[in-house]
Amino acid sequence: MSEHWLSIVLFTPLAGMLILLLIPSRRTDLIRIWANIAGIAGFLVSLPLLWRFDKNASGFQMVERHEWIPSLGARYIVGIDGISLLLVMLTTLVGAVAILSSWSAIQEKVKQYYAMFLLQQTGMLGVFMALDFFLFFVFWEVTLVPMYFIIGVWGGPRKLYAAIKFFLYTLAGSVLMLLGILTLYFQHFQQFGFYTFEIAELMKLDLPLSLQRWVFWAFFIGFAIKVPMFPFHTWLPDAHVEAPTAGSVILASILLKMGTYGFIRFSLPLLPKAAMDPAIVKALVVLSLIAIIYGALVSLMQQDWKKLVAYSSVSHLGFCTLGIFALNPNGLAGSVIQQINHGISTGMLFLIVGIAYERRHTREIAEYGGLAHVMPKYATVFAFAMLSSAGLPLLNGFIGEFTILQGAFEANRIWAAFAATGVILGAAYLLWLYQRTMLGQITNPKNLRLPDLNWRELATFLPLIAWAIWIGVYPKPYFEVLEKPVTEIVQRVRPEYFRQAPVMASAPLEVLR
Amino acid sequence: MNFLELIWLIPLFPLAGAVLMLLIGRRLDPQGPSEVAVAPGIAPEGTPAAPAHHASHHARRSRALISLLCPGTVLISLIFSIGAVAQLASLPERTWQVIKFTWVAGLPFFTQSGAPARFTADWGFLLDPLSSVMILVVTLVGFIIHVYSVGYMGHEGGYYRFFGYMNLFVFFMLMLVLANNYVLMFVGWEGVGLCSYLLIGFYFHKKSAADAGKKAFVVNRIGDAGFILGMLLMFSVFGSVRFLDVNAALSSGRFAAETTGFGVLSAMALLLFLGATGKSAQFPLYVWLPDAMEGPTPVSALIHAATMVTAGVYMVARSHHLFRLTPEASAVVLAIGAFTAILSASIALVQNDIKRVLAYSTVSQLGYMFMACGVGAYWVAIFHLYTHAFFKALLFLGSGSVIHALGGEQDMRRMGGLKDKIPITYWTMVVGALAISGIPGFAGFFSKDEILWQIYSSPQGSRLIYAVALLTAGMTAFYMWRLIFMTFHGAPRMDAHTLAHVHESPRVMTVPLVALAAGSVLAGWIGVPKLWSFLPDSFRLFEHWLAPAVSAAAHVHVAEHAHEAATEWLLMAISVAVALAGIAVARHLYVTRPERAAALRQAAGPLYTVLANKWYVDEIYDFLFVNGLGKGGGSALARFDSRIVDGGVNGAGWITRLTSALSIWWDTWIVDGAVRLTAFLVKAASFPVRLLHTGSVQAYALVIVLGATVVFAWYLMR
Amino acid sequence: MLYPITATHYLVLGAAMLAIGTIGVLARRNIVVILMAIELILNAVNINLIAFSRHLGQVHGQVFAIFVITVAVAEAAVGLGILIALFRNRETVQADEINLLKW
Amino acid sequence: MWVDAFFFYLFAAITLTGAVLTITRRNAVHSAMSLILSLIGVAGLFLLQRAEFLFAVQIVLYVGGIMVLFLFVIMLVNLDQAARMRQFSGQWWLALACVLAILAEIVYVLGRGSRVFQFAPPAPPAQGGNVEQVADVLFKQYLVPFELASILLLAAIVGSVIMARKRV
Amino acid sequence: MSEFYTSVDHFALIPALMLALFGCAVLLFDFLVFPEPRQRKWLLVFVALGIGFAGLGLVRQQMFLAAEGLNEFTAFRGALTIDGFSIFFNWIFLAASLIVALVSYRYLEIEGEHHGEYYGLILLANCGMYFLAAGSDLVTLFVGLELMAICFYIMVGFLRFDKRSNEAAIKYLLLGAFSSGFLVYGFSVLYGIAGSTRLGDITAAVASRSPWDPLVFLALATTSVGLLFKISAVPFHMWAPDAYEGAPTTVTAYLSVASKAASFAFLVRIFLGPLISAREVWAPLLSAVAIATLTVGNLAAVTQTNIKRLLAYSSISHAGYILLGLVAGNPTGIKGVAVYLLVYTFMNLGAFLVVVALRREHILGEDLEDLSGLMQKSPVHAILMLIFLLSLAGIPPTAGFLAKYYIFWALIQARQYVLAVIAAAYVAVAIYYYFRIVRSMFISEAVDREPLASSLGLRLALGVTGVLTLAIGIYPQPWLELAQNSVLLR
Repeated sequence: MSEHWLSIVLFTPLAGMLILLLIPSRRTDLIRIWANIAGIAGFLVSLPLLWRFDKNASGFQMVERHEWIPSLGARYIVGIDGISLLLVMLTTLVGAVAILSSWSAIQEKVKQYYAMFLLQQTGMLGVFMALDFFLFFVFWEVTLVPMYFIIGVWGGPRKLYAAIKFFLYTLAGSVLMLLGILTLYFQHFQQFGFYTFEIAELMKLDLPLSLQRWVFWAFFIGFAIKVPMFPFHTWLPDAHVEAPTAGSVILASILLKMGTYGFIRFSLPLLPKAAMDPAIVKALVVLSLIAIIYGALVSLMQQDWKKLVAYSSVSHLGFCTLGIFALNPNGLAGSVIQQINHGISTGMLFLIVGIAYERRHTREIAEYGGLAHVMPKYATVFAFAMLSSAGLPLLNGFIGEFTILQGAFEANRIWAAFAATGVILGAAYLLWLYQRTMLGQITNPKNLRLPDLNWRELATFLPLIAWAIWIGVYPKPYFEVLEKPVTEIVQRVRPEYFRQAPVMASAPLEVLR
Repeated sequence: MNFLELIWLIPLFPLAGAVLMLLIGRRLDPQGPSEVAVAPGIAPEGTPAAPAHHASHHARRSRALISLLCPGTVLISLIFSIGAVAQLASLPERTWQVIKFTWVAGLPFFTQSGAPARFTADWGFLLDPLSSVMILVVTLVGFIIHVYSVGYMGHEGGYYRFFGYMNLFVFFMLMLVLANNYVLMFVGWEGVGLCSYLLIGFYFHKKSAADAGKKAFVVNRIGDAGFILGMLLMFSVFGSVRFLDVNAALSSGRFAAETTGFGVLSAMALLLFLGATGKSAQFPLYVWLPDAMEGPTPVSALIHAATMVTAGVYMVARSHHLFRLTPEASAVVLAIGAFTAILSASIALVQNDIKRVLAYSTVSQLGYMFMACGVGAYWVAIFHLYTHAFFKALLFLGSGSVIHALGGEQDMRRMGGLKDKIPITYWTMVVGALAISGIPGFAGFFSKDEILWQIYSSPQGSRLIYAVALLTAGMTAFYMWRLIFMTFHGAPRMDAHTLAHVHESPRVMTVPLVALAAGSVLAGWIGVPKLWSFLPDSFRLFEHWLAPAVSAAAHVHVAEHAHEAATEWLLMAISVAVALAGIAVARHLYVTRPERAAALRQAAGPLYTVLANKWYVDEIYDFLFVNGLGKGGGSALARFDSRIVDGGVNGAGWITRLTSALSIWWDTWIVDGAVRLTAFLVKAASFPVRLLHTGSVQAYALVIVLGATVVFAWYLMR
Repeated sequence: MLYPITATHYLVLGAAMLAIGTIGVLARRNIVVILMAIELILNAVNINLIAFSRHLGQVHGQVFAIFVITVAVAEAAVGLGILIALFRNRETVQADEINLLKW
Repeated sequence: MWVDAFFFYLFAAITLTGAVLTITRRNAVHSAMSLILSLIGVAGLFLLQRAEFLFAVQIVLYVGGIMVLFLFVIMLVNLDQAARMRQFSGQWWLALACVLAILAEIVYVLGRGSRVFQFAPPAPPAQGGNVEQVADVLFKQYLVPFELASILLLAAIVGSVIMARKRV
Repeated sequence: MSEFYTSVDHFALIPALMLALFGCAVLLFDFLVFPEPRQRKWLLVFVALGIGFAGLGLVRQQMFLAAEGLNEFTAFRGALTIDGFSIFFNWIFLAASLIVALVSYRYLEIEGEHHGEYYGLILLANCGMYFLAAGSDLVTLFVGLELMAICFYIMVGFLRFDKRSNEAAIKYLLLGAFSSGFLVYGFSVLYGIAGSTRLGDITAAVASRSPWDPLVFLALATTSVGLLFKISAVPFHMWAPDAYEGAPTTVTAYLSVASKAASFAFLVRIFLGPLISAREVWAPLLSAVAIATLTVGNLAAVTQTNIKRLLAYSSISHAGYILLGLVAGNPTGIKGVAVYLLVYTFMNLGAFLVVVALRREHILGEDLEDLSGLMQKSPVHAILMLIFLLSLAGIPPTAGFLAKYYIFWALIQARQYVLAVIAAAYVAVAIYYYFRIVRSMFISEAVDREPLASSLGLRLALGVTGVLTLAIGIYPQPWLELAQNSVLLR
């Protein structure tokens, strides 16, 4: 039992889905209840990971391995390190929240909806747990289809366009990524004489820079589209705007993280030479900076509430990729924390948009205004989410952004300076959004009688709020969990980094007291 | 009780109050529909909108708890602060650090010099003379203003919200001043900004209030970005941001003073100062503060006069080790301070809104404090900060009392003749005005005079700056007394109805006024000039307490020129004379010969217009960032303008908008365009391919043969 | 070159037959004639096979040719059968009039 | 040897003429007749190449069997109308050019191939009569295809019956 | 057992014999024993028996190989070669035949053309395929091909009173006969080169020549025309969409799967047998053809609205992928061809089976619109179709991913990066048109309320194809081993 814990976490949602399929479609309430049970169960079974996890151990933990396709060298290997742990926890929690939030929003094809959601959940968890590239790729693709349906079936007016755009974009990227994977796979065969997809084995490869570069770009396309990094981001606003609320939440909170996770887990350790190649780093950092500023500027302009939040994701994810390619411990750790933060904050923002949308069926910012008068709880929660997203200290966003900025600053001061403008603009568009929707007078009679948050809606926010405060006030556990994996990655990519002062690699906090 | 060990509790009391208010305050303070602000023309269906007063009368009793609780938390903080400061005084090193836990617990990195370091920040508190002054000011003035607010806000909706925010503000302000490192200080720094945003926008149904709040936040954010970068630079240079570590490193001698060049320390200092200009409303980022007067008056008093806006000064003083090593940066501080002081003073000369006058006055006084910092007289800056807190809070609260009395009127042109109707307000305000003008004996005199003297005597100062400061002092006296005269003297200019309802404020408001007035008189007496040797040294308590803390400047010895006592006396006389002159002119123009004022306005013509329009700075910003080509452009641009620029953020601006528009355009047509083009091409290519299938079997056969031909041809051409 | 007769002569003849048959398939509209043209192509193959068979001094080629003829018969039979069915429904045997299925 | 050459050219001419006429005649019956001519020419070539059995098969099966089938169908589907219409498809010129190109290419390849291949003078005929040899090879080496061919013909018969029968 | 017929020959012939025997029996019994339409279901039993016995024959071949420790054995003096390859492909053919026979019953009833000959033709076609996979003699292969082809000509035109079926049949026949003319012309040249029709002899003869030898090229070029025609590779693919569209849907399914697999088996036998030494000549040719095939197949499908035609174009593009495996030429590529065809059989059959189910009494069920709202009408069909489409598109964890995976792997191994990227790019294009179908099924509203055609056979067939499509994707190991054995020789 205990040695299969990760598998249990991984397949709980899938089991939930299979049981869900047995419930007749017309019993919608039963379906809803069951889906919520499955979602919450998914979260609860993931909780033991927290205390089973040993933050001082290096490498992967709770590893499970089984033969799967011996003739390909593909195995079922799952395991987590600090980075995966955080993302897995994010996935289970946000997944449960998203399922809860759909209670009243989804009125038709309920069964299909929840089934897709739970399937999606397993896919995402698999991505974060897989330690075998083949397995990873399978889960990676598994996430595509449910999201296609979630957008395409329950989405807004332009859902078809958005869904297929999402699907095509990400698929095109992932197929190219597959080619990159295969190249590594084959190179490993050439060097070691057997085929394997195991990450740990592939890490032993020693490839020339030129080849690494090609593989890097192949991976880049796959991951960057998912993130999405600057020139590949246009699927995101469409997908977000058209997706139903919970879909947007999952999309923003978790699905996008698959891209950044891919960079951290695969691009960096497997292709260290390419990842250190100045041209590549420069290109990626410039793209990240463009994303930060660009996403913020475009957000500033949006008339559509949801689109605004969507573009803000582009900006925030720009921070994450910047942190990754700062290629130092703080940049990486900050990036992971910021990924969690973005999951929390933007997840909340999308939930907030969804609640407004559910009540008014419009996302035009101009349609709102003065909601704080009629929906004070809602306004409070919104303010909270907004501030957390804008990086107010003592809330989660600050820790992430600040640590990333530190990493970027260490790598290159100019980068940090550019990135800091994102901080300014972030406040600008969020506050302006808040002002236009929540503050001022009620100018639209339709808004006069909007009900405030009910208990269920409030319940979707509370865990996220609590988590945001936790990260904001006491982020130490996060850094502790991340220290080992992040250090290992940096050690692998830039062995000379720690050679500056070998003492440092294990220097405890107290040294500086 | 060991108060020193418990200093971490000081901020937490107000936080508890705030959390309580924001969570359950709504229950304690049931809101009628009065809080629903609806734009004219939109009838709330069915529900009669009860006037605010009725609802709040019912609610008053249940508000008592709030009224007790919230000021109470601040009072407890005050008590703890006093206790802690008293115990601190008995410590020989006068520094007490409490570290609760590691807050930002980042990972290892290497400093500029290659030394290993860790990106960490404590949840830690530092009590030293500097922060002890600040916590006393914050808790004391904060408490007084809380009490005042009980009266002032008594009729307002959202009472619980107001006090929640106020308590939250006090929490953050205490965090700011008690933090033992820059990052934690930044928590307070941002937090007070947030509270400022919330409180400015307290009347959020007013668009102007919401706009002002947003403007404040965004403008502050510009400064914050500088602050963040400064901290990062600090990390990369020192490997730590703890004040004690940084100061120790700076005074260790490892860093040479950057007297000639512009090095990394100067960059650090200027980045931090950029943060300070944002928070303390210095040029060019001062524009938010006057707009911030949209908030309730106690807010203006507490946040935008006494405490928050002085955070920048505190931060610069906190970083005095750094600034001492960077004369160039200090010179910038001095110049910015001087320029801001005179600029805003000149604007204040002609403003008619009572709170705006005070706002510009605040900006100007902050400029003063920065001037003191610029010349290295940090304790003086803090001294002025401290005295200013009293008299400016007093003036604001007084103006609040006036506004209260007049039922919300803020325009001084519709006031006058109030001095008998609201005597307590009048007399306390007079005290405040005397203090700010620098009349000897009042608090302002001591601090302001000391600043002038320092500017004059310090090697970093100059005659020009001194002249500017002096001129500013004169202007200060003028506009402040213009305020007094226009408000309280002469014939009443308000309409009869308002006049009939003029009443003195309740006790709960006047008592704080009196308390602050007492402070405005007495506060200065702990920092009398050295010149006044007839007074015992205990009158120079402030300097003794603070000066060693902020001038223990490492190895750079700032030689103080030995000036003649006579010079000092002379300068003191000049400044007093200038202040008196200002008062006299004001009296002449607004009491004795009011018609002259109008004539002068005529005569000054353009100058007056320029001043009345605040040097057009807002307009220039608007032009640069907000309106841009909008006005000159064609109809197309005008449409664009009305759609996009209209009602926009002042700070974020037009260029931003244009870029955003371009970005969206780019997204739609270039990035997405490429994708769509591909999709289009695929589809477009689909038809020719399909058209190949004409349905004619012979055509198919021909294609086969053509294929074979090509294969053969390929072979032959090979 | 024209004399003596070698296998190449037969092969060229076969190629010519192939070409003529192909032209017939491509250019004639009448499906019956197209089927005849296909017979020509198969005869070209037979000419080849016989030439090689003779050249190699075996009879394998001849046996192969028998199979080719068999196949030709079968194809012709089925083709004509389908043609009759088509003609019943469409009243035409013109190849380019049979174009319901396209694009 | 010249007799060989004479007959080769004679039969080749017959074959080609018949072939060209087959694909150019307006009337399908004429085409069929021309095809018979061509097939007879080919049969002659078979004879020339000492393939007597095949000669017989060609005459009996092709000329006797298939052509009757063709003529029968031509009668059945009544091609009078078709004969009055345009005979060549619109792409005939393209087809012609293409096929001539391919012919040239094949001939060129054959020409080059003949040098490489070095067609030696024909090997002496094997022992025994042609029919015996054919039978021997057919039933030893090609037993499987032979049986398969029977199934093929069965399928073809069934197929034509299905196709040609009227609605039951 | 005589000189003509040895026990080895017996093993080699049994499956084909069974198919032919039962095929003839079906033809005979159709009008002799079961004249009543209701009795025709017994014909299905005969079909199943025939296929079952043929399968037993395959099992015996396998056991024989295992018992003797052989990789292959030849029979009939080299006319047949039984090896893992032939057995693997024959399993595919048998499975396809059985499934198609199962679903045809109801379909033909709806079409009103229910005749016993149909089942006979299925078995005879399968018999032809047997020789395509097992033949190692040009004549055997040629006659086998023609047997299969003629059966298909008839089956495509089986709806004699449907103009489109007639047209499809005549087009298929004319082009098929034309192309096999070229094929056999090439065979004649091969015979000329080697003086033998046995593949082994030809391989040796060709290998003794330069790869650029003109006659070898002549043989290669003309043979390729015929071979590529059968697998519907561009530019010899033109018949496919028309034939697929016009044919009865069950036949389309059969044609697209079994005929294609058999032709590929044939193609692999020729290209990796006699022509292997001319690899450097045909590899570039085939890669050009593969790219063209991918391009045309995928692009043409993008705007297609007839499902059968759309799937026809899609199957053209699949031929392109399989060809790429051959282009890569390494063991992985060959295994990829085998795996791809295995997977392709089930997924493509499955997709067509859903289209079969769409054909109802008054509804043609061939247009994209007919799939609208399928999820509401019949969730099982919709989900199965989704699985098939995902598999066709190559999305894990369906089997189609594994197939594409092998192709990419082989290309990377052969360092054909450009081909790999092009092939990858077309996956995205393919997604677009497959998801047009998905969109209709799941997102659009239904245009009619009539339930889908259903029968036990159809349900069974759908179930089997669906389960296999998923199972091969999720746990592919046994299937991969199967494919692995099939290419042991090469």
